[in-house]
Amino acid sequence: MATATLPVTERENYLNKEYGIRSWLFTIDHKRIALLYLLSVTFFFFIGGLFALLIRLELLTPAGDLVQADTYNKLFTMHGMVMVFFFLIPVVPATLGNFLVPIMIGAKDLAFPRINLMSWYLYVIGGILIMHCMLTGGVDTGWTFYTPYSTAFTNTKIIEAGLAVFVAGFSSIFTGLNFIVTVHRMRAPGMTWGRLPLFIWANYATSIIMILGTPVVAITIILVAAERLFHLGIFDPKLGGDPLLFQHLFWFYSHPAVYIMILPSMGIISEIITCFSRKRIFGYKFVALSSVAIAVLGFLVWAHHMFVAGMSVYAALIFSFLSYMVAVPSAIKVFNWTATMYKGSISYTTPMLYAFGFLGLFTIGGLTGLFLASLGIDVHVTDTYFVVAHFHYIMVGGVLMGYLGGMHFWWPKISGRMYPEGWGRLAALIVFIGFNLTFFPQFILGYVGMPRRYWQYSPEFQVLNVLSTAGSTILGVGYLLPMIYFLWSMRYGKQAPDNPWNAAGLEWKTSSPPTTFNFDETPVVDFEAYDYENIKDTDDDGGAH
Amino acid sequence: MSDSPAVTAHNPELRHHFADMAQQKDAASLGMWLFLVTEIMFFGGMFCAYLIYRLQHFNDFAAASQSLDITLGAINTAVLIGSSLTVVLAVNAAQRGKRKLLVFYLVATIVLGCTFLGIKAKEYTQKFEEHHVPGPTFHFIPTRMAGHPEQPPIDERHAEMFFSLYFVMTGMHAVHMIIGVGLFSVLTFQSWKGRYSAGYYTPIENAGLYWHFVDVVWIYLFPLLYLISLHG
Amino acid sequence: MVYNFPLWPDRASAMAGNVDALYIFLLVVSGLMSALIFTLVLVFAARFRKRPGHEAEQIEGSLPLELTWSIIPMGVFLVVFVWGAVLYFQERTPPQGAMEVYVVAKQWMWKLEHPEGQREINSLHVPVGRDVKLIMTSQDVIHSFYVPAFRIKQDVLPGRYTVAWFRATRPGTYHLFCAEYCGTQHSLMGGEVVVMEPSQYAAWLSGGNSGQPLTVTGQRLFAELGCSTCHRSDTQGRGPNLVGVFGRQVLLEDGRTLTADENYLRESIVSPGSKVVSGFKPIMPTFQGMVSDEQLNALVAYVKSLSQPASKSVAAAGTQPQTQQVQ
Amino acid sequence: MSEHSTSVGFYVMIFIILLLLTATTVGAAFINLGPLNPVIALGIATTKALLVVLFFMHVKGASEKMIQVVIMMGIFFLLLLLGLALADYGTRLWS
Ligand code: HEA
Ligand code: HEA
Ligand code: HEC
Ligand code: CUA
Ligand SMILES: [Cu+2]
Repeated sequence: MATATLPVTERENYLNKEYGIRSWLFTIDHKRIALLYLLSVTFFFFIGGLFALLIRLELLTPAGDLVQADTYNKLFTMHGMVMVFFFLIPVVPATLGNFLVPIMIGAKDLAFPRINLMSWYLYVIGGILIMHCMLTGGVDTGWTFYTPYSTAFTNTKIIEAGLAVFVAGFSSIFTGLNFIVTVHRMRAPGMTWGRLPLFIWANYATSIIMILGTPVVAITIILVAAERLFHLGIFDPKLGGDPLLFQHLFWFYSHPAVYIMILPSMGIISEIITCFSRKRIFGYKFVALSSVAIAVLGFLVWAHHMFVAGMSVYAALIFSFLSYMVAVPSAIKVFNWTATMYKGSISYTTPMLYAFGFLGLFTIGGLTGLFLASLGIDVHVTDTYFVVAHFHYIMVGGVLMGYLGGMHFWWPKISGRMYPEGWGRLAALIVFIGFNLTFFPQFILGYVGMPRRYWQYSPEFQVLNVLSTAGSTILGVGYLLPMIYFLWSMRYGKQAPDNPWNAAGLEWKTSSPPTTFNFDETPVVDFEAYDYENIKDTDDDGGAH
Repeated sequence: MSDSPAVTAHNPELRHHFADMAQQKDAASLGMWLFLVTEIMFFGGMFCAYLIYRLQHFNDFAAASQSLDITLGAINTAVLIGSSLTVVLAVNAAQRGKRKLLVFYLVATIVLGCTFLGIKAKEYTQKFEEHHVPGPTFHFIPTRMAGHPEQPPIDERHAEMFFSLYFVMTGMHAVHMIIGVGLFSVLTFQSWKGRYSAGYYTPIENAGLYWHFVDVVWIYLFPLLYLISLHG
Repeated sequence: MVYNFPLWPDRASAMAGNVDALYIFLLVVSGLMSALIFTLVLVFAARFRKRPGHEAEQIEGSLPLELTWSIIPMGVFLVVFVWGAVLYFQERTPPQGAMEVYVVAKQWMWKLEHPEGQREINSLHVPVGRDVKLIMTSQDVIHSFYVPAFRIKQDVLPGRYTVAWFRATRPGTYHLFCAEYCGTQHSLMGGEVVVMEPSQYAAWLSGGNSGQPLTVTGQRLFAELGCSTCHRSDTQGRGPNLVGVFGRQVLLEDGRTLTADENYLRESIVSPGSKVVSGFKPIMPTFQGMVSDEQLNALVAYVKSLSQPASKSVAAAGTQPQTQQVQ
Repeated sequence: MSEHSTSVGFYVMIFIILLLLTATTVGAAFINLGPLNPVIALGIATTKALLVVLFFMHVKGASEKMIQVVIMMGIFFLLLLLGLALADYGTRLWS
């Protein structure tokens, strides 16, 4: 860490308390573990992004001229696997969540600090496995591992990749477990459930999904491995099994997993919008409980990924209907965020720009989810680029925007330094433009009929693909910028005050960066969440010019 | 020292980030229960597969199930229930600060756990000799065909599937037992050294919860795999 | 639209228009919804921007508003759900009397067989205006039969049949894609569907290297494999009379009733023990591994033909006496 | 909070009930009751599981509500997995 060489403040804080590699690798301080996660997650983001760029480069022309078919298949598989399991699932909970959950509720640490560290090591072991797997041949099944292709046909490294996902899965189970116990048992005096910041509610709901869903995918992976290694007939029809059962078990986790990704980002958005509108959140209870509702209802809709897979049409009806029900709490959130801005006092800081981006892109991604949930439409667009566009709109446009917004918002707290506001706004703009250019054409591509996971495609799809590839390079630049200026700011950034945004929330009541045990003395909470009525705003926007 | 009353404020086992021992204990027990919930879902995936395939291939599953040894299964159930008793008595001894009794019950649990695993190993060997282990050597002739000539012919693949699930389910259960035995070995050692007292015995209690859970899983596995298909 | 730069897929089947209609409805609804939200966000951001002398006004929330924006979307969702479900049932229920094409998918090609016996690889010729039912199975992994211009897609699974149908409305040549990832050459596992005027189609049928009709192959197999020793067209056989089974409700030994569809016939041959017909002894041997997927298709086609009204089915008429001969 | 030194005798009693139930379920399995066999077997298993959870795992009495909520949550989601998966398999043959 660059900050290690340059004490940010005279006061002792979690960054300058101890130095040396051991003080990081064996730390049980949740804030340091959050930074360890930050490093490793960012690493995997760039790996995944590199694969994405290669995918887009290959798709520049209809012919498969850049890489071999096998290579292409491995590229999108590894892209999906790295992005989902090693980036998007841990990204918010394990970094910002880890850093903020204890501070926001006024605790000294998570309930099980050593388990927290173990989670990170599990993640790293999983990461090493997946890297090893990639370097020695990779996997070509798609991130969904569908049987019987994965168990009986491909000759790539399924077992190793499965093991990597399995191990990373346990990392996220333990994170979730830690969060739930912490929220239940470690709240500061006065921090009632009705006063919890919405970021906490969101992480709490996420944790529920993590502990209930992840074990199912873990056992599914074991069954796949057993079938592959010992020819135990469980999913392979040649051995008497039913491949659809695999899909049921896989999506039982992997659909709720998409809410693992989005919920924490939604939490971030609630924090940012309130802060930069200087307002209490509109409908606190509804926003808080809709997180929990999404977590629970999210378990009821998994088979909407299987509408044409050959399952019963009656079950398809049920799952389609329930998919619409889970969209309602998302709608509630969107409307409440919008209403929060009404009669606010809105400043256009970088985090707020990302929040705007989130609102727009998540809405589009969510609304196209409604297309997919509609049985009649899904038959045509499933397994086309329409689906690819849908989930990138939510996962990149939604989750990633939220995450970047959060990183900017809490960077002063994490590093004790301000990021350069001008550059921040510029990067946000570039990301927004690049993103839309990359993924909007894919909606059209999908409806016109270009299937996904295609190495070569029909020439009439080229124009839209070229647009998409062009967009992805812009997007790449947009993502590199924050990387650079965050690093830069650690050394040269303006020193951050304790509360640069005049924000509510306990995390702003401690020093920047916080001390090892977060607070000098346990805070007593006697105010509601987002108490902006009673916080004076200055004209100074933190680092904004 | 083992009999000293619960000291809350300055107990050496109190970790820095908790206010008091009560909070620490509550956190640990909630954490353990949440972990058990993940275990429910973990086994749940296999139960789901078993349930669905049994409904689909009822006859084949019934025929295959009848080749299991109910006597051994029943003995093992009793052994496991016995070990649950010794565990709960161990926790009880710890609560009352009885170090030697605690060690005794922990050792008893380990012994019973190993007995279970031994009997399981015997069953596995039998299956192996009968060629009931899925794979290229698999071969299955339903035993009851003799008495009931009217029985439909068995689809061997589905019988094999029964054994696949049998091995995966009991295998995962056995893995949990092995982990449990390992855990108790460490705890026995620590108890012997006098680490646990009436004021602090959370690890014993949590390991006990884990063990009981593994017992409950078997309580379901036994009838599902061995018993319910006798008249299929 | 620029040549070779389509923004909308061809609309060449009876379903396509219906799917497009719902799609456009959804586009309009979500367009309005996004417009509403984007406008509100932008207007609020501009009107209530931070400036000297302007202060935020705290508002707690409002139950009526919350209810409004939960219930209205729910209502819209319900409409979309019902509409989509109706479409789906149309897409999933092949009409009676459709022309039946058997499809066998394998890495990485489509093998298609017409009722008249024409076989094709990676291309499918069909007449315009005729219902076509696809009875599909795979020899290896999961594939998916996708014709964008018809708006149909159905995964093709090993070990069982899945069914799709369409009625082409415009002559032309359309893409056939494999839409479920199936390995290295997934993206090359495509072909074309050629929709022809009925007269052209008839010419094409008579022109090509036509094989035997499926039902005839099936009939031959039925005799060769010894099915006919048990399944006779009277009530004297050890197995049930197969005339008329297809599409009928079958009562099983364990009390369940189900409709005999293609999958049921297939399972009855491959795994006869799993669904035993009430009143019969479970003595039918399994033919698992003894017949290929194509032969299975032929057997199924033949058994089905036994249930068609004699006038409609070429094969059935000639079959009945022959089954009797075997007795 | 958990000052519940339940007596050794009580545990032994639960243990004996569990053994008896095991014997019952084995016995019941040998009587042909048709579709009732699985129902009885699972009923007894659930009784046994309840005994273990309530008395050996001290969910009854000593624990607070939260633990019970957690357990119910686990069971609920397990049933959800089984139930909705069955919704597919149970209705596949309708048509
Ligand atoms: C973070 C990730 C994320 C999130 C949050 C979602 C959210 C949703 N998803 Fe998505 N989805 C994915 C990630 C995600 N999805 C991925 C990765 C895949 C593909 C996996 C693969 O195959 O590889 C996928 C695939 C997928 C499919 C399967 C497509 C197919 O393969 O055939 C379906 C089908 O129903 C679907 C539906 C939905 C719905 C209904 C929502 C809803 O939750 C959305 C709710 C939100 C809104 C609806 C917007 C806000 C609401 C309003 C503004 C209200 C006003 C609106 C009206 C009144 C109309 N998704
Ligand atoms: C969290 C999830 C996530 C994220 C963030 C992304 C990000 C991106 N994805 Fe991905 N994507 C998935 C999840 C995600 N994706 C999944 C699950 C699939 C399905 C896989 C499957 O089918 O199995 C998929 C599939 C997928 C496809 C379809 C492939 C196919 O079906 O054939 C495409 C094609 O355009 C694509 C593109 C992109 C692009 C351009 C980005 C961009 O947003 C990426 C931008 C990032 C960068 C450009 C990195 C910037 C870095 C540099 C510029 C530096 C270079 C590198 C180093 C220094 C090491 N993705
Ligand atoms: C040894 C006698 C025997 C032979 C040979 C035999 N079957 Fe059968 N088949 C039966 C009996 C008995 C039943 C009814 C019990 C059952 O469903 O298993 C039956 C049932 C069926 C059914 C379900 C009929 C219904 O009414 O639902 C079909 C279809 C069928 N057989 C097709 C075939 C085909 C095709 C072959 C040859 C490849 C064949 N059978 C060979 C005895 C036989
Ligand atoms: Cu066949 Cu993809
Ligand atoms: Cu989903």
